[in-house]
Amino acid sequence: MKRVDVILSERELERLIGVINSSGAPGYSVARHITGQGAHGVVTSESLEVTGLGANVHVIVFCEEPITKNLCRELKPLLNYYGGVAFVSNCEPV
Amino acid sequence: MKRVDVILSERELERLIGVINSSGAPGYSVARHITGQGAHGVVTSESLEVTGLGANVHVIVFCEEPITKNLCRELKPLLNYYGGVAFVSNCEPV
Amino acid sequence: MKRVDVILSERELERLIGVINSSGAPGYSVARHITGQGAHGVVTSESLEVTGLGANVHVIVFCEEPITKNLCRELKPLLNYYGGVAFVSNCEPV
Amino acid sequence: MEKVRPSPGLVDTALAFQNILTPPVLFFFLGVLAVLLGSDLEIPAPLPKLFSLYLLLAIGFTGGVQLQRSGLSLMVLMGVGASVLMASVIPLYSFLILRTRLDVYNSAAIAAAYGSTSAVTYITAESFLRVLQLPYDSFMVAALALMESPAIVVGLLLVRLLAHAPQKPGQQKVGVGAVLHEAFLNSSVFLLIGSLAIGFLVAQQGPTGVQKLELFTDKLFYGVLTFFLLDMGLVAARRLNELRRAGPFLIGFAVLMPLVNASLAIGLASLMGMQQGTALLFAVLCAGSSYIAVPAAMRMTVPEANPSLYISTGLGLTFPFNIIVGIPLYLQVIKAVIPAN
Amino acid sequence: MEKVRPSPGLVDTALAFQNILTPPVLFFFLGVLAVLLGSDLEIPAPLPKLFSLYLLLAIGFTGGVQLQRSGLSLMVLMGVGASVLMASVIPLYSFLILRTRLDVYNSAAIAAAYGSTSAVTYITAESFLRVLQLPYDSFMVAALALMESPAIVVGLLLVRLLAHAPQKPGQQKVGVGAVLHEAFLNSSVFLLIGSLAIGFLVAQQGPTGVQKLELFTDKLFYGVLTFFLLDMGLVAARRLNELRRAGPFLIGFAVLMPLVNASLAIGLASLMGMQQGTALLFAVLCAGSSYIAVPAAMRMTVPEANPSLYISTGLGLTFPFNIIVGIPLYLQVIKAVIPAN
Amino acid sequence: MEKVRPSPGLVDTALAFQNILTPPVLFFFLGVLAVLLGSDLEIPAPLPKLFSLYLLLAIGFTGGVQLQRSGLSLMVLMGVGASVLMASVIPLYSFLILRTRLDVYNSAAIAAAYGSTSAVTYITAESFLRVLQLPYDSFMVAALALMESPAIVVGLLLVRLLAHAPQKPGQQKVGVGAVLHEAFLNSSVFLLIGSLAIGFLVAQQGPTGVQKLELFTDKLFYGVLTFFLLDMGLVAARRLNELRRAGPFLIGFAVLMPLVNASLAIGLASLMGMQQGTALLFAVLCAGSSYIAVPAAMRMTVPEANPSLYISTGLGLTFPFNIIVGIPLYLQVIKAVIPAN
Ligand SMILES: Nc1ncnc2c1ncn2[C@@H]1O[C@H](COP(=O)(O)O)[C@@H](O)[C@H]1O
Ligand SMILES: Nc1ncnc2c1ncn2[C@@H]1O[C@H](COP(=O)(O)O)[C@@H](O)[C@H]1O
Ligand SMILES: Nc1ncnc2c1ncn2[C@@H]1O[C@H](COP(=O)(O)O)[C@@H](O)[C@H]1O
Ligand code: NA
Ligand code: NA
Ligand code: NA
Repeated sequence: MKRVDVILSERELERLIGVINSSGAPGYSVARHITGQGAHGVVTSESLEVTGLGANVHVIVFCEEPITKNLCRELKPLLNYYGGVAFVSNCEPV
Repeated sequence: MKRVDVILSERELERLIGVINSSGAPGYSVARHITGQGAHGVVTSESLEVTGLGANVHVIVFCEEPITKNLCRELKPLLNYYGGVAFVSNCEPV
Repeated sequence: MKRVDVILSERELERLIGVINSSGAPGYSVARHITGQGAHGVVTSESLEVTGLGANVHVIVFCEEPITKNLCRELKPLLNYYGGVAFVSNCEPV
Repeated sequence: MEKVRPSPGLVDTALAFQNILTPPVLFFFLGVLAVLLGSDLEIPAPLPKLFSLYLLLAIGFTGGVQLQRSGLSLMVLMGVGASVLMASVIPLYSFLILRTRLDVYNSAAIAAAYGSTSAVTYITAESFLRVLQLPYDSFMVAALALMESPAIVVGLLLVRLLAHAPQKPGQQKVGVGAVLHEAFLNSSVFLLIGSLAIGFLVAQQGPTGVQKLELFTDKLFYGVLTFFLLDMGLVAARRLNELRRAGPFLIGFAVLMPLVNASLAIGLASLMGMQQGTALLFAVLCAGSSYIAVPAAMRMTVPEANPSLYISTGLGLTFPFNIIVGIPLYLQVIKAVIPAN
Repeated sequence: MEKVRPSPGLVDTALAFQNILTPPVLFFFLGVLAVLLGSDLEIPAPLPKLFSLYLLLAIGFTGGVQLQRSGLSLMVLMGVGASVLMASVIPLYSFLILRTRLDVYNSAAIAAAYGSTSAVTYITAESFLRVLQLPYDSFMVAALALMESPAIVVGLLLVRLLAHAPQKPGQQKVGVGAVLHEAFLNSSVFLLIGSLAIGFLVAQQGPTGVQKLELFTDKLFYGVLTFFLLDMGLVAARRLNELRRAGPFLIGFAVLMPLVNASLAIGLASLMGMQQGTALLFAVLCAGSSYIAVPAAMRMTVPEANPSLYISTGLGLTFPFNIIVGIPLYLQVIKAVIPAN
Repeated sequence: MEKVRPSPGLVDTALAFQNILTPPVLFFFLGVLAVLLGSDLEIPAPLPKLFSLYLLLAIGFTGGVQLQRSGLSLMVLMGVGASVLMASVIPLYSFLILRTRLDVYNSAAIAAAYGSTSAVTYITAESFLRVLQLPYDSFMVAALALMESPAIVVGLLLVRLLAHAPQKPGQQKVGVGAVLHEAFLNSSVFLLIGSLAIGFLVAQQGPTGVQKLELFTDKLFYGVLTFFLLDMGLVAARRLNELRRAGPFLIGFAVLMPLVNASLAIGLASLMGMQQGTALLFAVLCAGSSYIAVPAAMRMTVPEANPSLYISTGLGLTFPFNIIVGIPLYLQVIKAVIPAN
């Protein structure tokens, strides 16, 4: 099994969920109010809450290897355009 | 070292912590207000907050291999009965 | 690529971010309001909110292997003094 | 309120509109509209929790104060007793109806939800009565707290007695104790009963303590209710999709059941000699479906049941139905059946 | 208010101090100070959201009630029309100025932000008028809602027509529909318009509903605004660092632009015969820069633009400038130009 | 309030009950009960933070307004000076007592906590005085802010001078500057002092600004305090378990120390000629133990100390003791010692 971690702006969450669903993944989990720093600067929750931009979200998807492939293919352009990062690692179901 | 990620409904958190403690794990961490989708449908935080069912929690346990075994043995029936997912991966202490 | 997970008290977050920045990591993400249990006892969010101590944070850093080395070297004394845990695992960019 | 009524029909419509055109109900519609139009309006957690804690504390406290003033009369006991009775009987006949289409687990869970009641519906009815300046006994809030538990217990018994499924591998037996604990000590019931007791105690000390807190419980009440109903509109509308999947049987059940339960309640109220306002509260208590304490308890007792069924019917359909159509409708019937005093 | 004015100069200073020394503005300073001194004071999420939802609901509702009372007069239509016009014109000349130094993307995004307006600045100006007991038309709140959309649309058109960059690999075309959806249905605009409509409807039913909600919308207003401005002080001060990086051109733009826009607005107001209070609201609407709806829409339309530029200028500089210097200054000019009635 | 007192004993009991049977204290009990019975009642974060921000802002503002009205008299300076003195002296003798059983680190941390004070206890005492309609000087709120810092500084000095432990590998030296920063700029102290200064400034401008904010700071105060004490009941009760582990020595310390400190304070107050109400506030300031600013600073200065010790004693025992037994008890002693004026 694979585990995909995606971190990007909350604004793009709906778009990301669309990509996850169309990849055939059996599920996903979302943590909100994530702050951080990356290529596009610092994200702090307070200021963005007021501006309506929202903070980041951290989305985790556990899925089989082939689905990971689909997911990554669709994910890349999203991350390139809007920013954010995603990484894949190995895991085993209990 | 192993890392166990468990995601299930907040309602079952106390039961899960009981299982973790009895497995001999040296600790755990809990993130609340996790939303997501899985075999039992979509979990959104707003509606569940009102119904008193709570959203999901994401629990992480770092522990030695043998303890993982104990943990997984007890975890399986919990997940089967109440829903939720759990995965194990490798890691190293810093 | 490596993934470093650090969990410690929110009070030490600024210090940790200092360490991450000086290690040369390209970014990091922070989840707040993490509760849990470890060598220093149980951390519940409610009581600490009032005492001003804050709950825990979970910080994730994705970075290249050599940077992980820097990071871990600086992280260890921090964790020894103030408590908290950190683990390293492997991952691939999408 | 006009003294000369040109025709009953006209007045009835006015009454219906009078509830719909109050700020709380209009903001409920606004919430529904936001979801239907795809606006990103949301009341982020834990703000809805703040509102519901406030509302429970306020109605509990006010009810306790009034209970102390009116004393524990026979009327009080009868009103509360009738509510507990209805909370035990409604699940039984609901179960029989539901079993014609659904399995034991889902039938029991939905039946329990309809046996208990909806705090927000009750509060909306109460604020409607205040706007109309129709007197009522605010001790009925005690019934609001006491209806959760019997419904949960009956739901539990139905499952225990009637479900013969072989235990699934790994299934964990949930003790009756744990369920009763949930039934009596879940946060909503606990806060309501606690605030009621505190209102009672404080009122016994004299008017100072009551007055000081009333600035908080009275003045803000309508505004917080308005905000809360805005959120409930968002929540209910998000459930509409799931409702479609529930099918016509459940949709019919969610609309007809409150009518049946309210009719029974109005009959009982008339027999017991309740005044009009109190009768409306009683009808609303019986017509409502719980989406707070009962679902939590059912999730524990009957994980086999599908939460989206028992939550969606109550929250997505019965709740809006009671708020919009039910409250003014029941009051019209009550005005026809029970003489004003 | 004193009748005998010793000297115009003295009075003007008093007026300026009168705004600065109100609790909301002083708490704004306290927030700025907290960041500058490194205090860990913060208003954790989602509390600022609670305050802003409350303020939008309250001004929307109050505006709707007043609109119903005053009726949809020519004055109302002209005031709202002028606001929409300014929201379309300001981005055009702002864009021309910004293009001398910045690329198309950033110029369009910043221009759109200055075309729209700042709700908090508007609310602070309104509460300033209340303290001075200067009459104003509260229907201007409708303009507050209606200025977001034209600015967003103009910003979008500017990018579509003038950006000839080759599409980046993987770039996703955002439909005009999605942007318009964001422009008209984002939560702030939606809640404001919805509350306005509800205020209008409730006021038509008579005074009862209005009075019941006014306990909530009136009594708490000033306190919630105070809390919100404390938070805005924290937020604005955290943006100061980024501003330094923005360079002198943008800093100058962020201070001069509100002066230009307010001057134009005061001229228009004088031509249209607005009363003094309403003219101030109109000037403030034009002088403000949006950091709520526009940034969200721009992030969607022009991800190429740097959010820290358009948010920092509006939030870190134009907003405090308007609150502290702008509001009393514009009012002085208005008092010189428009006769009191 | 009755004029004819049948017997002193009776009155005393009545006084004690009068505090216990106020809504805030009763809701504190309800919170404790919820934890003991295992109810899942909780006030989710960040709502307690909202309540405490509000309470600090409100008492700071009110205190500032009163300070402006009464002027900076000798009485004010003496009252504040005595508080700062006590905050420096209490940690010294507390440390000596604690060192008989605990190491330097834990002794210093607990001593510092008892040198400082508990804002909620102070607020509860103030609201008790309001119910009794006993006059008091609300400038004592300045002392509330100023007692945190000396206690932290003394705690820091004790560790620096008396702890000779070899530095642990990897230990990081925390600068005195960082600790002083924490002592003077932590969010509670900062907000309190800031609100005090703003109250002072606004009151100088005349009554309008004060009146507008008082709708918010006065009317809601009692209700928010009630909610906050409900939460404090939950929090304190959760600490009870840890207390058991702390052992009888610390339990005795947590109950006897407030009595000793309050006695000293009442003696001083009598010497200084404070009026009864002010003397109660002073006694409560000295009797309280900080669980807000001091723990945060101690965690930074002395990570070797066990936070559960210094938080649990203050929050789990001294705080409830002061609220329930202390406040009415101190007032009785004061009434015996200081003549009413
Ligand atoms: N190397 C990294 N490790 C962990 N999180 C990251 C990293 N880079 C970016 N992020 C997260 O992803 C968000 C968006 O990234 P970016 O678009 O690169 O600014 C940041 O605000 C961080 O929360
Ligand atoms: N494949 C998955 N990847 C990530 N999270 C999942 C996955 N499946 C389920 N979850 C999470 O676990 C929760 C409960 O799962 P379930 O009981 O399968 O509905 C979901 O609401 C998700 O938050
Ligand atoms: N074995 C573990 N697995 C997951 N989280 C842990 C573990 N040990 C400690 N933690 C987290 O790190 C925090 C601080 O750890 P400690 O200083 O060991 O008490 C705890 O409150 C937990 O949230
Ligand atoms: Na019912
Ligand atoms: Na503008
Ligand atoms: Na003290």
